[in-house]
Amino acid sequence: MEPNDTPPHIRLGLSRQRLIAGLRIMIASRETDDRLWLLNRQGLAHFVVTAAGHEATQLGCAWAIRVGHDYVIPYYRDMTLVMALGQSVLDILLHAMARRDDPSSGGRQMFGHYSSRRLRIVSGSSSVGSHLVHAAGLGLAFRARGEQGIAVMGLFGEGATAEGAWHEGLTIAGIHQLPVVFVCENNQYSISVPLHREVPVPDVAMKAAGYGMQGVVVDGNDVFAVYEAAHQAMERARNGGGPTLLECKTYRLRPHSSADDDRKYRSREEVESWRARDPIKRFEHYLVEHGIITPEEIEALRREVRAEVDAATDAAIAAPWPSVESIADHLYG
Amino acid sequence: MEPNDTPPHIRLGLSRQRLIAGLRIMIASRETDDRLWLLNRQGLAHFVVTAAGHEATQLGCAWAIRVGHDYVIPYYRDMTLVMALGQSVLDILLHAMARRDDPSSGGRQMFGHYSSRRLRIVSGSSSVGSHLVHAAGLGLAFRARGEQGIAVMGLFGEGATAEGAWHEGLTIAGIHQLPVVFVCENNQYSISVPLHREVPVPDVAMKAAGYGMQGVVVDGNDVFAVYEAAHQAMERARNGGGPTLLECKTYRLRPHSSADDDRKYRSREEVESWRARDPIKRFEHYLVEHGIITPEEIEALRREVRAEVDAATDAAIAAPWPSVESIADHLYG
Amino acid sequence: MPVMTFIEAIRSALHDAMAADDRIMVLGEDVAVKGGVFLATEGLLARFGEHRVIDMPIAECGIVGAAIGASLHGLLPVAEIQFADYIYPAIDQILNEAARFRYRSNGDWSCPIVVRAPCGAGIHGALYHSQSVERLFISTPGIKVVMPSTPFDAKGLLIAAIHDPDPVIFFEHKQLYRLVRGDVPEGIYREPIGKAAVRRSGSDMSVFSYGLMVHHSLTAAEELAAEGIDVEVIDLRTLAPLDREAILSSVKKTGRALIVHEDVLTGGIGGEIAALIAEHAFEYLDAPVRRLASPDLFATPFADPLEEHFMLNPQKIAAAMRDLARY
Amino acid sequence: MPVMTFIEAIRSALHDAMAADDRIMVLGEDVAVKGGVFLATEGLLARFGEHRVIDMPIAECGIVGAAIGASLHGLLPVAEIQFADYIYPAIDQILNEAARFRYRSNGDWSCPIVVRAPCGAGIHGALYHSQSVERLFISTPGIKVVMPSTPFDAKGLLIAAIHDPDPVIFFEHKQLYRLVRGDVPEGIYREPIGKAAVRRSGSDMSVFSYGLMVHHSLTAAEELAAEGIDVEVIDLRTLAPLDREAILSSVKKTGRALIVHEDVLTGGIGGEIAALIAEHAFEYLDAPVRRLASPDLFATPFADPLEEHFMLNPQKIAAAMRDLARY
Ligand SMILES: Cc1ncc(C[n+]2csc(CCOP(=O)(O)OP(=O)(O)O)c2C)c(N)n1
Ligand SMILES: Cc1ncc(C[n+]2csc(CCOP(=O)(O)OP(=O)(O)O)c2C)c(N)n1
Ligand SMILES: [Mg+2]
Ligand SMILES: [Mg+2]
Repeated sequence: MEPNDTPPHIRLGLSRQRLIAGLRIMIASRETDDRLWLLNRQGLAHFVVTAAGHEATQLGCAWAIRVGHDYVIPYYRDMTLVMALGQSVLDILLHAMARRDDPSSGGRQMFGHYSSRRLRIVSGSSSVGSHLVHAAGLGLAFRARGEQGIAVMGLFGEGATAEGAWHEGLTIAGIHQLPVVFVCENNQYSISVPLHREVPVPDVAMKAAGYGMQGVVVDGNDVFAVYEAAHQAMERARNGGGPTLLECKTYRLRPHSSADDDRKYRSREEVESWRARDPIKRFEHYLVEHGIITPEEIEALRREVRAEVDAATDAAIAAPWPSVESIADHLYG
Repeated sequence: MEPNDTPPHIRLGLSRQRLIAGLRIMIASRETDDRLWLLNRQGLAHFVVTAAGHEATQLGCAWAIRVGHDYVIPYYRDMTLVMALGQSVLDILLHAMARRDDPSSGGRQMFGHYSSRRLRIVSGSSSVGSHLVHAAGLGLAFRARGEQGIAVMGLFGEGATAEGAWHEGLTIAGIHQLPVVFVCENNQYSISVPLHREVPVPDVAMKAAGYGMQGVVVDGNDVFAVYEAAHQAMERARNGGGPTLLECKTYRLRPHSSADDDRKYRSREEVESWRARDPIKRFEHYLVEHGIITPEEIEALRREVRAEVDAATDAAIAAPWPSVESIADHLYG
Repeated sequence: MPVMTFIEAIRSALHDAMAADDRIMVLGEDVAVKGGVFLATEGLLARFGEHRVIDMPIAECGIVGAAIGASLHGLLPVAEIQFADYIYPAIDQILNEAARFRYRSNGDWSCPIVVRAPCGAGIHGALYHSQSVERLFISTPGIKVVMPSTPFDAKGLLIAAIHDPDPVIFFEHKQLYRLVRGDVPEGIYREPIGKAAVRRSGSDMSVFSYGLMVHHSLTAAEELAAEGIDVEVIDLRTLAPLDREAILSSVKKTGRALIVHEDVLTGGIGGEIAALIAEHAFEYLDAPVRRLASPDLFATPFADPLEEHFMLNPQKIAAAMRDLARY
Repeated sequence: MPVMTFIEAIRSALHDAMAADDRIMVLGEDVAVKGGVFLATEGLLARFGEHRVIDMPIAECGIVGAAIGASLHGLLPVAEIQFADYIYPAIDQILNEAARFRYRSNGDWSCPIVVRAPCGAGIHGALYHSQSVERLFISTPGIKVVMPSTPFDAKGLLIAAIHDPDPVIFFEHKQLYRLVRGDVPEGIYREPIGKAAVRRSGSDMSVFSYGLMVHHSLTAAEELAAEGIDVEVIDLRTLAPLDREAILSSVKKTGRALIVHEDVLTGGIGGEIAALIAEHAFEYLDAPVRRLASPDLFATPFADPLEEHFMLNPQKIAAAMRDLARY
């Protein structure tokens, strides 16, 4: 560890270019999120599940992934993550509007089900917790093939940790000390159910003790803290050091999805208090403070992203639907 | 806690009568176990799953139960336990030989599936780990009815702790701090699979940390240690203090079941080393040493039990089968 | 009599039943504070308290398993699975546990639970929020499967299910929730489990259906009536045990049978019904038994044109009716 | 050609396939050190090592889920569920995950796994060691279901299943393991998935069966032959997708159909087959389509007389054949 007064981006070796690219992803994610809610109200996107508030967690995790080399098993909230891994705003909008060229599912899956074999982003269902067993299986596969240096990152909400499937994934990874980093995006609610009714312990990371793996808690709104912990965990995994359960504490700034009304279960004060801790504002502030970017440059970036989102929106709306003739394609190989 | 030199039975307030009754149960269980293997070889009992080696764990647990008041959710290895709760040798043999008057299932379930509504022994399937969710549900039921002072004891092998259902049962019990004592009879193998391939941690009790409950490890071959821990846990549960995960370390002295050959996966030295720690011998030794019983009295007890087992064997063999007309009874209420 | 939507009828059943019998409890994901993602359980928490209306962690096996456990102590739990698509992790508890408690204990224990699960497509739910899964539950003895099509039945059958001595899986088609309205009595009443209902009496063919498809079949039958073909529409209501009597007597009268369901064709309940008819009404048949179902996919894709293509509708049903009438 | 028992054929398939292709791995409870509770995987650990032959914790969802995960990286995992009775906790992974990977990713990913599961009654397994559960797996598109009846097929179909691009559920009737013997080639060969086999050609009626019941049906058919009734016995071998062609062409020839399976009657695969016949061979039928299955219980009770009463056998099958012939 280096002394505390070294700014984290220097300590972590994050270049100016990488930081600004990261900020751009965060902004693009939030702007796309905004646009999706609008499209939803317009009847053009039937379903939105928000990433707003989770951007630092997801960007920090994405930075720790070797794209196309490590496997990533995301969940429905990981829009920032997959954008950082290489899905474009247009890809996201094609997915949300279920167009033929949606790279994740060709218009078959509901929004939020990211997939790309090329990027090694594994296709998921909507069933929370059911995907971590796949992460363990990948780890067994590397071992069977004698391949070293690849890690798997599996992500999920804290609510998912109650599922039996989640437990079995961690159990197998723990027994075999597989190269898997389990990332919990703990936003303190599973839809409406608050933490103390979904998880029996104050920190999800406390569960690690039962699986023979390290548990780590970080501030999920601090992109550097997340990156540092995720990077260490991924490196440990790649080097045969076994699995980690990494808990990123954060908050979603919007309702669970376009089908949810969060006023029933969260006070406006609580939501506002977290808005004040918006991870994008925080990252911008840091970058400005450390002279990496100016407020004007950020504004320019935001304008640029907005133009990209506008163009992508038009392109996605104009994009073709999948053909009805294709409805049964790919049921069997 | 009282000073260490007080003999445990005194410290724990176990009367001579209770101790001798307990010894009788242990002996009856082992003698019945012996008999079952014999009946199996004779083709009279199609299936045996042994309790040999687990007697101290199960008797210690049984002592902590208020029979007919607390609920007990056993697993297939709990013959000593259910005998201590009130099932007779004949009951066990009727069950093993699938006779009409088998109190557990009327001849429907394989041996080892104990049940009695009167004794609040809950019927189980053979699926390991699937029953702990029922324990949690009972806890919720007491709360819904405003009933206090009842506890549930759910028992299982350490292998079962890998199952998703097990995790969900403990999760619910932990979240709601339900009056359930989860007892793990850790005999270090799930059939042939050794501990380090079935459980990711050295002590099953370490898993408690992830469920917001206390984890306790005891020597499962020490009936006093088991009773003390089980009693405390049950009392805590009855008094609103929440659930416990109690791990009793023990060993089965025979193959998993009559269908198993344990020579493939356990060295004879290992088995012998545990035979030397036979919990019944150990209990007998203690009782003799503390002047509670004499070796001669033990021999007399054993003869008495053998006579009971002989008589029960004859009675069970002569007992009627269930009628084929009854085959579809009780499918629906 | 008040007019209610389907979802209001469900809510009314829960309110009235819980008020009348304090053994009833409700448990599931988001059922308490939020009142359920479809608001089926709205108001229950305020009225009956957090010990009888319980927000559960995301653990379907745990939810059903806890319901089973509570029922062993004499309670009448109503578990909600948020979407039928997520019932799979609870299948072990439903088919291997709840269904068998009474049988395996030779009558000593029983499991009077209800598992409610919203199902069905047509609301842009795609592969994991629009499945029909009833086929997986009709073949294991010991449980009952109910799927109402009207608000009246929704309430009456749900109350009957709660008081039924056996585990009941209660499927609610999500598209019905706000689509259909009807008279629903206040207070407690029960519709019989195991009995089909004749929704339209006719002489030329029998259509067997349930849930949303009953409504589409009725619309189609009206269309056919205008063409001079008189279709009988039977609402099965209970899928296990099937009302064999009603099925066979209808087909013996009409000589033609069409089974319509949203669940997959291959291995769907239509096969069982067709087999019953083929075996027990063979000599009465004037035409092959026909089945009309969604395409053999596991659920609808998300894209609008694909979803539309996937869904059965009155036109497709009318076409199948015409085809059968012409045979 | 060596003569093998059924279980030897399974073992031979695993040995030969693993030797020929190092992408194949085996995982399950007790499969490595012990070699499986039925010894199906005996010798694999010593030969292929602990990274390809893995003793798993008791976690069926995890076992199948790990197989899925491994397949995503290009491996060909063969997961064992120790008894079909314990497959329920894995149903979510099988039906909701494995079956859908290819479809939901529009062809990008796939899941070429095999799930082996010993099933069936008659070996004193009672309610939880003797279930037939194939009915639960035939109705979800995207997976295939195979159930061989001979050692030759056991090996050839298992190898085909391992190399099949889709997830295959492979049921093995426990009673067959040591009951039947037959010629089994050494080395690699594949029997086609999706194709039924005519085990006995006949003109008076078609019997459709699979697994253990094929043998009982053949015995019964010989009995009937002595009475002058010529029975065709079709071994379905693959239950999903069904060989519709073989089913329909046989029944068109004989005009009579009897379906025999050990799985439950109501909701069993017999319904699907009967429905296919009733719809697509209606005009060829000289008699109602009949189904013969175990009683509608979820499995056999333990007591000997009840187990005997539960099991189908050649006598019961012969009686059903006679009955149908007489119609
Ligand atoms: C198996 C399963 N059960 C229920 C649901 C319905 N559901 C969708 S999201 C959600 C809450 C998930 O909460 P959490 O895991 O904390 O993730 P978050 O949405 O908060 O990021 C629920 C219950 C589901 N998708 N899958
Ligand atoms: C769900 C399920 N999977 C597999 C089995 C098969 N099986 C029976 S006992 C057993 C081992 C259980 O080990 P453990 O839980 O440690 O209990 P022990 O037998 O050692 O007392 C297994 C795998 C089962 N009964 N249930
Ligand atoms: Mg959350
Ligand atoms: Mg054990």
